[in-house]
Amino acid sequence: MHEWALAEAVIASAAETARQQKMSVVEEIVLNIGELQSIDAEMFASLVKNQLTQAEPLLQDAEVRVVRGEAAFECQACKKEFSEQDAKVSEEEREAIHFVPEMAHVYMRCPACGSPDFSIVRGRGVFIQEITGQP
Amino acid sequence: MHEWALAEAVIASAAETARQQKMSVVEEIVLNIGELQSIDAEMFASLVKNQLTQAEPLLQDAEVRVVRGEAAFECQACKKEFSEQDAKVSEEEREAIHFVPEMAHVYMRCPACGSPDFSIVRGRGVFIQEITGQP
Amino acid sequence: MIDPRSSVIEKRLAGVKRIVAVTGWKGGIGKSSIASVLALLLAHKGHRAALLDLDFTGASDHIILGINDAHYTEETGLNPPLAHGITFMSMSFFSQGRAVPLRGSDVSQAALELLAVTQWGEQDFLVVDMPPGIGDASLDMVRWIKRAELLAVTTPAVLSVETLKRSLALFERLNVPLLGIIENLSTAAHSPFVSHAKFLGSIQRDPSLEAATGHPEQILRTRFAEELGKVAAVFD
Amino acid sequence: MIDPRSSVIEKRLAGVKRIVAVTGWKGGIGKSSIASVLALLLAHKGHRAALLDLDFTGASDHIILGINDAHYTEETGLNPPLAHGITFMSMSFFSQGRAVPLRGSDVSQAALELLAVTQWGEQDFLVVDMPPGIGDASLDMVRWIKRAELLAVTTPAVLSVETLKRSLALFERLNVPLLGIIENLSTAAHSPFVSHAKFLGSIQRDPSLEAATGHPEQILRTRFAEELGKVAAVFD
Ligand SMILES: Nc1ncnc2c1ncn2[C@@H]1O[C@H](COP(=O)(O)OP(=O)(O)O)[C@@H](O)[C@H]1O
Ligand SMILES: Nc1ncnc2c1ncn2[C@@H]1O[C@H](COP(=O)(O)OP(=O)(O)O)[C@@H](O)[C@H]1O
Ligand SMILES: [Mg+2]
Ligand SMILES: [Mg+2]
Ligand SMILES: [Mg+2]
Ligand SMILES: [Mg+2]
Ligand code: NI
Ligand code: NI
Ligand SMILES: [Zn+2]
Ligand SMILES: [Zn+2]
Repeated sequence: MHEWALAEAVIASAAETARQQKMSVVEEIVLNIGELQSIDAEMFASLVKNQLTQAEPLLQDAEVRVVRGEAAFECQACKKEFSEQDAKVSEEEREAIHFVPEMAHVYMRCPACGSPDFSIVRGRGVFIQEITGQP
Repeated sequence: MHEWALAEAVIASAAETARQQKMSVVEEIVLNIGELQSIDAEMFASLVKNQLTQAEPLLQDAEVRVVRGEAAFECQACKKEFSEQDAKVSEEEREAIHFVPEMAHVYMRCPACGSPDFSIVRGRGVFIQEITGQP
Repeated sequence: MIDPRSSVIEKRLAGVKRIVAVTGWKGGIGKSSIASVLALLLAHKGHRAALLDLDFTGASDHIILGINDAHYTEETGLNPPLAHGITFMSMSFFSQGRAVPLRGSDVSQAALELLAVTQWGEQDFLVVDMPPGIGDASLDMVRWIKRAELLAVTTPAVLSVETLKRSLALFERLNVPLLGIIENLSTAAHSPFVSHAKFLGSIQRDPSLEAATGHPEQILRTRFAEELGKVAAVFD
Repeated sequence: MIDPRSSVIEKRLAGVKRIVAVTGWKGGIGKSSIASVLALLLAHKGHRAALLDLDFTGASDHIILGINDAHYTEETGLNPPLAHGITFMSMSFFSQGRAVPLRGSDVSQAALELLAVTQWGEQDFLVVDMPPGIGDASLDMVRWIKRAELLAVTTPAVLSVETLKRSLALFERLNVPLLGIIENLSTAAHSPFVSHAKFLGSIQRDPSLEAATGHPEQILRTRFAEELGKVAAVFD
């Protein structure tokens, strides 16, 4: 559950953003959870909710909604686009990618040309997709 | 006039693209000339036109149009966005940037925080903005 | 889409009293050896010492210190293992001895991830081992680890001296504080930096260091460690 | 928006017979010294030799070869100057002795620009001096300079050997041909690569190299050049 640390980042970042946007109360936080990092979306949402109860008043009553982001890769060598399904990684390798998604470059290869030189176009990890609230 | 080499790249790339898009004749090539590199747009267009006359039939009769791209930078350290006008560079420095626009990181600084760690958001150098033709 | 990770970095480092970035911007001048052995010496003196190997594509601190079996644990983040008294984090934990081919933008992403999830706890020192060059990791350090102080390494060789000169000028303009300069692989002909106001001391070429690689107890008995220990007096 | 530059790289290199990328992926093992002096030796033997310093943030070939006054000219592209018989291109021509702080993505852009506009002409050899690590420049080389052959440098030190091992495995999978392996800074205790099928030879630590830095005529009289010359017989 190292996800706790990322949930804490979400809270800190949401509070920062809400203050920048001069909200007095945050109503909803929509999270985008990238597939590559294999984070359980339900579990992550509840981690964020738990931390919210102890957060400042600004955030305390926010709903947390989760959208899953499919992972997509593009090879810089041959321009092939590919998805997670195209990559075969073992359990242990998946764990490394869980902690540091860039380890994909160590364990995954472009299915067309074998290069590790692809970019992670989408679905890397945890993002805040949207914050809504009242001024 | 090292621009000749870039004009040659434009021709090669336009031919490649036209073939990929299965055009039999190219009617117009729109170039985007980024301000940072200080390339004279008229001059560059005529360099491209001159090379077109010797190019393959596919390209020979294409019109060349030029759009100037304003340069824009964003500081990675403090997030400030700034433009070329904000930067003071000498003639000699400008020449280095003319040949290798990334030399901007050697000679320019974020006007807000002094960092060389900005990204060149737009207006770096020569791009093909559009190619139109007949199938 | 907002990336939340940078918002939590300061909090992760809140329990760390001093952050020392070992650099010199040239390769092969002893940055990793000095960073690793400095952490070892600080731990031996009774300080709480942590070490972060930020040279992701050329990680070597785990080899120098012989950290093979230690492993992070997962709790409210990643807890770096305590190895030979040092709280240690490195990309080597995740790469299983394979090459780590990362473009600079991936280095940034991976660094941000580690900084966001690593729970360093209370530390007197966090020593950061920097890669050569002025690339993504160097620039990210200035951006994210604002409290870092530079411990600059040079050798007497012209190539190292030239690199240090041009780089120090840049980092001074960026207001990154210079803690001091160490001359490593010293010879009779010293580098001009021995007369620099921030010069801390010299370390000779020590042929016994190579055989001690991977064996911390043995490293501590080398002349390298002895000489570095004198330089490290600056931390007492 | 289409970036036209990569379409012309092959044409720019069309007059070059062989492209040799000097690497080893570790810093400070002598890559730049070997690349620079190899170009010098090839030129001296009557080959048409070119040298490209691709270590943009740590350029050093111009210091090794003492190339201060030479300057490119602008014609139908950039014509690299001929310095000491070598057709030479480096970021140092553009940076006026200042630090070059580039993120990896900028390194890629700058490399692409140089490759698109440099008119190498007819050359028997283009020696490419690579930066340490497996970052943008290494990966771009595989992508853009498809004909490059690797000349891998190692030292007997564990850290260098480990780096070479993991990196060679990766580049073999990428089908980049390995021209050979050179052991530099050799000691009595050799690296395991001396028994590798592609091993080309050893170069001792030569204390006279430092004083010769910047003076090509003097470099050619060093033991370093003599030993590298024997290795370079592979090019005859
Ligand atoms: N004072 C020294 N005496 C002997 N060998 C040294 C000394 N300092 C460093 N080395 C050796 O030099 C090589 C490069 O050192 P390293 O710490 O990896 O440098 P960097 O991190 O700057 O690339 C290693 O093999 C290391 O063991
Ligand atoms: N065989 C050798 N004998 C003595 N000094 C050497 C030898 N090879 C390299 N050097 C020195 O070692 C340092 C690092 O060499 P360099 O060519 O810059 O390595 P790299 O390009 O791999 O970082 C330089 O000061 C160089 O003069
Ligand atoms: Mg990537
Ligand atoms: Mg940039
Ligand atoms: Mg190192
Ligand atoms: Mg070098
Ligand atoms: Ni987890
Ligand atoms: Ni020009
Ligand atoms: Zn591919
Ligand atoms: Zn700024």
